[in-house]
Amino acid sequence: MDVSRRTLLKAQAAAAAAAVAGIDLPAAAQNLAAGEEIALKWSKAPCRFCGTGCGVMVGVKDGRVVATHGDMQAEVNRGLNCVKGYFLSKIMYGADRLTQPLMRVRDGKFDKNAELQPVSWDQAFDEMARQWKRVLREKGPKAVGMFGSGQWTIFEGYAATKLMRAGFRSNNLDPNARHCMASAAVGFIRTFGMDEPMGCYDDFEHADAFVLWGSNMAEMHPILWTRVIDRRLSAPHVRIATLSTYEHRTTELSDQSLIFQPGTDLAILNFVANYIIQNGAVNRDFVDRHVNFRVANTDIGYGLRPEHVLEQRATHANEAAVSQPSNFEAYARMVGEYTLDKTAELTGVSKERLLTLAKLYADPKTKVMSLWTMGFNQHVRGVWANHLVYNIHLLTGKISEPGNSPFSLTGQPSACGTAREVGTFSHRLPADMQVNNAEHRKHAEEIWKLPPGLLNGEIGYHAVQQDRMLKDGKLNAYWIMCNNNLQTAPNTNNETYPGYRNPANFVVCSDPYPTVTAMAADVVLPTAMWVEKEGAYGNAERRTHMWRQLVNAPGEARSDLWQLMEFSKRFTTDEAWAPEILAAHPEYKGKSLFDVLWRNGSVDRFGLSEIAADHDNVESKRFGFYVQKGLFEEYASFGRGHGHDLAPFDRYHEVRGLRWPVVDGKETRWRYREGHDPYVEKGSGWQFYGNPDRRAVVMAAPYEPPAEAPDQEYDLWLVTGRVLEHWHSGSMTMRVPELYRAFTGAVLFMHPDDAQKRGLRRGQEVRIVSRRGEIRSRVETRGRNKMPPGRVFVPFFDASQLINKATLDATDPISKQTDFKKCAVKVIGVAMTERGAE
Amino acid sequence: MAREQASWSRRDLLGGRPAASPAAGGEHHVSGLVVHARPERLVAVLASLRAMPGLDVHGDTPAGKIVATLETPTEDDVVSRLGDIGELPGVLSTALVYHRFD
Amino acid sequence: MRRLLLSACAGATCLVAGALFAQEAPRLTGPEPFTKETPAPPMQRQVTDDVRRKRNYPDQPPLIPHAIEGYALDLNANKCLACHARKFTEQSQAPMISVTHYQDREGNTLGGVSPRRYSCLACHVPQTAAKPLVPNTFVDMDALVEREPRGR
Amino acid sequence: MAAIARAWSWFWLNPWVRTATRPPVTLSLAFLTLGGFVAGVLFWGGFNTVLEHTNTEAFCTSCHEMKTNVFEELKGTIHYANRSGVRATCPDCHVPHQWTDKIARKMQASKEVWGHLFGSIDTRDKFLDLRRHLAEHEWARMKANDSLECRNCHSAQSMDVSKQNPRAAAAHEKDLFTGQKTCIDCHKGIAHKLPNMQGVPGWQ
Repeated sequence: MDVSRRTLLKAQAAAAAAAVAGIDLPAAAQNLAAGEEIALKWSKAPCRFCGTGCGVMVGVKDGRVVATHGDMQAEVNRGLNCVKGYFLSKIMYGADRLTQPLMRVRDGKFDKNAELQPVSWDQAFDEMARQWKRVLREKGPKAVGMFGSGQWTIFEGYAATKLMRAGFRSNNLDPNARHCMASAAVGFIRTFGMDEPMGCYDDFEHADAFVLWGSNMAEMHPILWTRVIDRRLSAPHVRIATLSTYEHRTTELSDQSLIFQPGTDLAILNFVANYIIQNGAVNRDFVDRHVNFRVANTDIGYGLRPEHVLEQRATHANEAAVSQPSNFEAYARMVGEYTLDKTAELTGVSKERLLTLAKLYADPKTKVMSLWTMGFNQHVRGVWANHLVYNIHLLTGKISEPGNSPFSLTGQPSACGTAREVGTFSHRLPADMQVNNAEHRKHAEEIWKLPPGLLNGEIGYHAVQQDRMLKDGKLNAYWIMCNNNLQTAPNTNNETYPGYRNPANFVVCSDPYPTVTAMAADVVLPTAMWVEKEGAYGNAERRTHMWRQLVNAPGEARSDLWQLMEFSKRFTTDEAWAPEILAAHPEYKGKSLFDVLWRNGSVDRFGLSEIAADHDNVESKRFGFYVQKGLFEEYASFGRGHGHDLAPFDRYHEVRGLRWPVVDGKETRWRYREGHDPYVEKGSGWQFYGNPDRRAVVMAAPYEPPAEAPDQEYDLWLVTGRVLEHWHSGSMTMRVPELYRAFTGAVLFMHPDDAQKRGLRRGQEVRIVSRRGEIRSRVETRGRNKMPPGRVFVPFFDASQLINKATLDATDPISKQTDFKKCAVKVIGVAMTERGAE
Repeated sequence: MAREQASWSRRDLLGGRPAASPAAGGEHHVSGLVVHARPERLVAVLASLRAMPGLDVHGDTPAGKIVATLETPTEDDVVSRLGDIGELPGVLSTALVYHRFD
Repeated sequence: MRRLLLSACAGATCLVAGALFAQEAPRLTGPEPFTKETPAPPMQRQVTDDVRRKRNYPDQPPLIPHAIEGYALDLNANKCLACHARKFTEQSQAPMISVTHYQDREGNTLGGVSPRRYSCLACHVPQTAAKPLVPNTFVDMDALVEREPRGR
Repeated sequence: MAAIARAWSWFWLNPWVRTATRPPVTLSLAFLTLGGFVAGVLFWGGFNTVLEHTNTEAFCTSCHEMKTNVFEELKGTIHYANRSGVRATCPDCHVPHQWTDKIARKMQASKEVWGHLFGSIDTRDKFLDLRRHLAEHEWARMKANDSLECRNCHSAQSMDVSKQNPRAAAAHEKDLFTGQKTCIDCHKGIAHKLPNMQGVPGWQ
C-alpha cells in the first residue's frame, strides 16, 4: 500500500471515529499528513427510506455527498443500515434529475395536450396561480386539492396543512400515508383516543415472543428485523411466529409460520381471544380497571363507489364507523364462535399451530410483542384487524410495559411525524385534533392567528376519493407532492389516470425525478430532496429527528417547503377567503397569503443568525427568517401540555432524535404506564388518557369476507407489495445501479404447480389480468417468496409493470385505506394469447 | 487470500497501484476506534494506548472519549488488539466504528 | 466513460438527458402513454464471476459476486457463514466477514459473529448483468481528491 | 385354546386346501416344469413391475408426507427446473440403480410405510421435528456409497472445470478430484431444506 493511500484510509478512520465520539479533531490530526483535500465533513441525518428511522452519517466533500454509513450513536440502528440505506449516497445523483420546471406548452401558452417543455419558475407558478384562482372563483374550495406524503418533512407537511386549510380553506389534503397506515391510525384513535404506539423499539430487547401479523419484516424493516433476530438468537427461549398468506424471508427465520387464507386473519385473532377467555387467561383486574367493551357495526361494505353492488347490498355501508357500548359477557359470546375447529377450517392453518400461537398470548409469563404493517392495514377490515390485536393485549394486560407491546410499524420515514402528528389527513388537524370539531378548529385558528370561523369544518376527500372526484370532474386544481400516485394508487387505469388527463383538471406534480406521475401531469416542479434541505422526520416509535441542509440541490430544483411558501405569495386573502370573513375582520384584507400564514409574528420570529453557521438553508435565505425553526415552534405549541410535547427545536439538532412526549427534557419510552409516562397519575398503574375516562376499548368485530375472491375465471389471489432492495415505486432505488441490479425488475411469484397447470415455466412472459386491467410480467417459481397454490405476488416498484392497473380500489370503509393484498386475477402465457389471436 | 483478485479501476492501473498491491499475506487493515475511559484514568490510558504498535491517538475529550486508529496486518490482530485495549485498567468500552482493508 | 457521462450531464444538459432517458426507460417513467401495454423485459442473468467489485465508499457492504440461489438462510442453517465465517475461510478461501460483524449493539466485541448480523442479505446483495437504466453521477472521494470534474 | 383347534381342523378339512395339498395324478412332468417356469416369469415380471412402479415420483408423492414436505421443497430447486429441462425425480437420488442395493433400500423403505400407517410424520411440525434424524440417514447413506446417486449424473471425470465458476472449480480440484471429499460433504440441502445444522461439520 502506498503512503498516500494509507494516510487517506487512516484519516477516514479517524474522522469516522471522531464523528461517532462527537469530538472535533484538531485540523492537523483530522487531516493527518495528506492535507486538507481528503477531509470529509460528516453530519447526521435520518435515512430517506422507510419508517424505521435509522440514523446515518453523511460525508460531504466539495458540495457533494460522497459517503454514508450507519450512525453508531443512533439508538435505532447502532451503526447498521440495510442495503438501501448503505446506498443513500447515490439516490440524489440519477442522471435524469429534474433541474427546471416543466409545463405542457404550445405556442408559448399552456395546453393540456402539448408535450412537457422546460419553463421558468415564474411561468410555472403564474399558470398554476391562474388555474387555482379560476377554480376557486368558479367552484370554491371543494374543487382544489393536494395529495401529499409521509415523506414530507414535518415542516413541509405543516406548511401544506396551513396553506390548504387556512389559505385555500379546503380540507382536500390527504397524504399517500392513507394507502399505508390509515387503518393503524384510526385503530389507535378508536382504541386509545390518541394516535401512535404506546411502546417503542426498546421492546425488541425485552420481549419473549414476537408475533408478526402480516409483516415481512426481514425485507421491509430489515434493521428492526436485526433487533428481532438478535434477541431470538441471543436468548434461546424466545420464539417468533409469523402469519402471512405466503412464505417469505421472514417465515424462513421464524419458529413457526401460519399461512392463512387471505382475509381470515380476523378469525385467528378472535380465536386467540376466545382461547384466552376459555382458558382463564384473562387478566380480570386489568380489564376491570382499564377497559371498556364496545361492539362494532357489521356488514359495512368495502369503500367502493356508492353505486357498486357490494355497497348497495351492505347494511351499514354508511355507518361503518359506528359502534355501541357492550360488556365482557357479550364479547365472550361473540368470540366464542371462533372455536379451534371452525378457525382451522376457515383459515387453512393447522390446529397445532393455532394452539401454539394462542398459548404465547395466554401464558402470563411470556412477554409478547405483536408487529404488523401492510398485511393488517391494507385490508378491507384493517381497522378491525387493529382492534382485534389490541383486544388480545388488553384482555391479558400485556401492554405499555417493556416487551409487552402491540406495535404498528410504518412504511414511510415520516408517516408518523408528518402525516399523522402534523395532521395532513383530510379529517385531521395537528396533535390528533379533528377538522369537524368546532373547538379544535377554534384552537387552531388561535395558534395560527387567523380570524375565527375561517377554517372549513367539512371533512375533505381522502386519497381514493380524490382520484374519483378528479375523474368525475369535481376536483379540478390538484397538486401532487412527494409521491408517485399514478404508480401506487389502486385501479389506476380506470380511477387515477382518467382524472389526471380529464380536460377539466389542472394537475401539478413536484418530484426530483421524472416519475410515472410526473409524466402524466400538466406541470412538473423539480424538487430538492433529503439532505438538500433542512428537515425533520418522525419514525414509528414516536422519535422526532432532524437534519441540516448538507448540499445544494441541482439546477433550479427547490424543496417542497420553498414551493409551498413561494406559491402562497401569489394569492391575496380577497382571492382565497370568503368575503364575509374579511368584512368581519378587515385587518386581513388585501394581504397576501404569504403574510397571513408565515409573516404572522410566530413563524417568522427567528432570525437568520440562528441558522448553524456552517450549513446553508435555501428556504430561510429566500424568505428572510429561520423558516424551519419558526414552523416547528408554532407547530409544537399544538401539542405541548397535551401529551404530544416536543422538545425545543435546537435540541433536535444535537441529539439522535427524541421520543415524544418530551417532558422536562426527558423522552417517554412507554406511554400510558405509571413510572414511564409523566402523564399517568401515581397509583393508577395504567391510564389510557387519550380517552376521557382513561380506559382503552375492546371492540368486538367478526370475520367478514374480502371484497373480491377468486372464481372460475379469475382464479388466483393477487397480493402486491415491496422487495427489500427497492423502496415503494422505485423512483430513488431504481436509479442506483447496485440496487437496480440487485432486483432488476418485477416478476410474478407463483407456485410451480400453478405454472405447470397453465403450461408456464420460470422466466416465461405472462399477462396478469383482472376485471379492471392487465399487465405483462415474467413467471418466477423460485426465489424469496414461496406462494401457496392459488396465490400470486407482484411487487409494484417497476414502472414498466404497473400492477396497480389490476388492483381493486376497495378500501376499509372506516379508514379509507386501500386493500392492495386481495383481488382476483388470471394468468395467461403471452405466447398462448398471441398464438390464439393469429 | 492470494487467490482473491481485487478489482482495480482504470485509475488504479494508471496510477500503477497494482504494483504496490499487497503481496501474499500482505493485507493492511485500518480501523477507527472510539475508546471510552474513566475520566480520572484518561492520562494513563492514553499513555498505554500510545505505547501500542500501530495505534495512533487522534484526539480525546475530558469526558474520557478517545479517538484512535489502528493499523494491523491481519483481521485477527484487530480483534485481539481490541481485546487488549478492553483489558486496560480504566477502559470502560471500546467501539470499532470503521474498518477497511486493502 | 464515467468522465464523459459526467460532463455530458453537467448543468442544463441534464434535463435533455432526462427527457432522452425517459423515453428509453419505461422501467422509470412508465409506458407512454400510461395506458399502452408494454412487454415485460426478460429476466436478467446473475453475475457469478467471483470478481470483487470496488466499493463506492469504505462503509458500503461488498456486493455478492456469485450465485446464492437455494442457499439456506433460516433458523436451521446459514449457508453464507459456512464459507465466510472466520473459522471456515481457510477451507473456503472466501473473504472473511468484517470484524465489525463481531460486535453487539453496544459495541462490545464478541467471540463469534453477532446475531444481529445473521441476516446477511439485508445488506449484501447479488447483482444481475443488467445495464443501469440511467447513469448515476455519484463521484467517490478518491475521484474528488484526484480533482476529477465535479459534475454540476 | 379350543378356538385354535377348531380353526385348525376347519382349515385342513376345507376341500380347496385338500385338493391343493394332494400330489398331482394326471399332470405330466413337462407341464409342471414348463408351467412352473411360466408362473415364475409371471411372478418375477409382476414383482419387477410393482417394484418399478414404486420407483416413480408419482408413487413417492402419492403419500401425503412426501408430497407436502420434501416434494414441495424440491419444486423450488434447480433439480426440478433448469436450463436444459433435465430433471431429477425422487428415485434418481434416493434409490440405488444396482439391484442388490435397490432391494436393500426398498427393505429400509418399508419403515417409511410403517411411518405412514402410524402417522409418525403426518403433520408438518412432526416432520420438522424429525428432519435432522431423517436427513442424517440420507447423508450417511450417500457418504457410505460415495454419493453414488449424485455420480449417476454428475461424473467427476466428465467435469470441465473451465466451465465452472472459479470458486467451484477450485473446490472440486482441491477436494473432489483428490478423493478428499464426496459430493454430499459439501452439497447438503440442495434439493430440500436443511434441518438444524448445529454440530454438523462445516456449519456454524
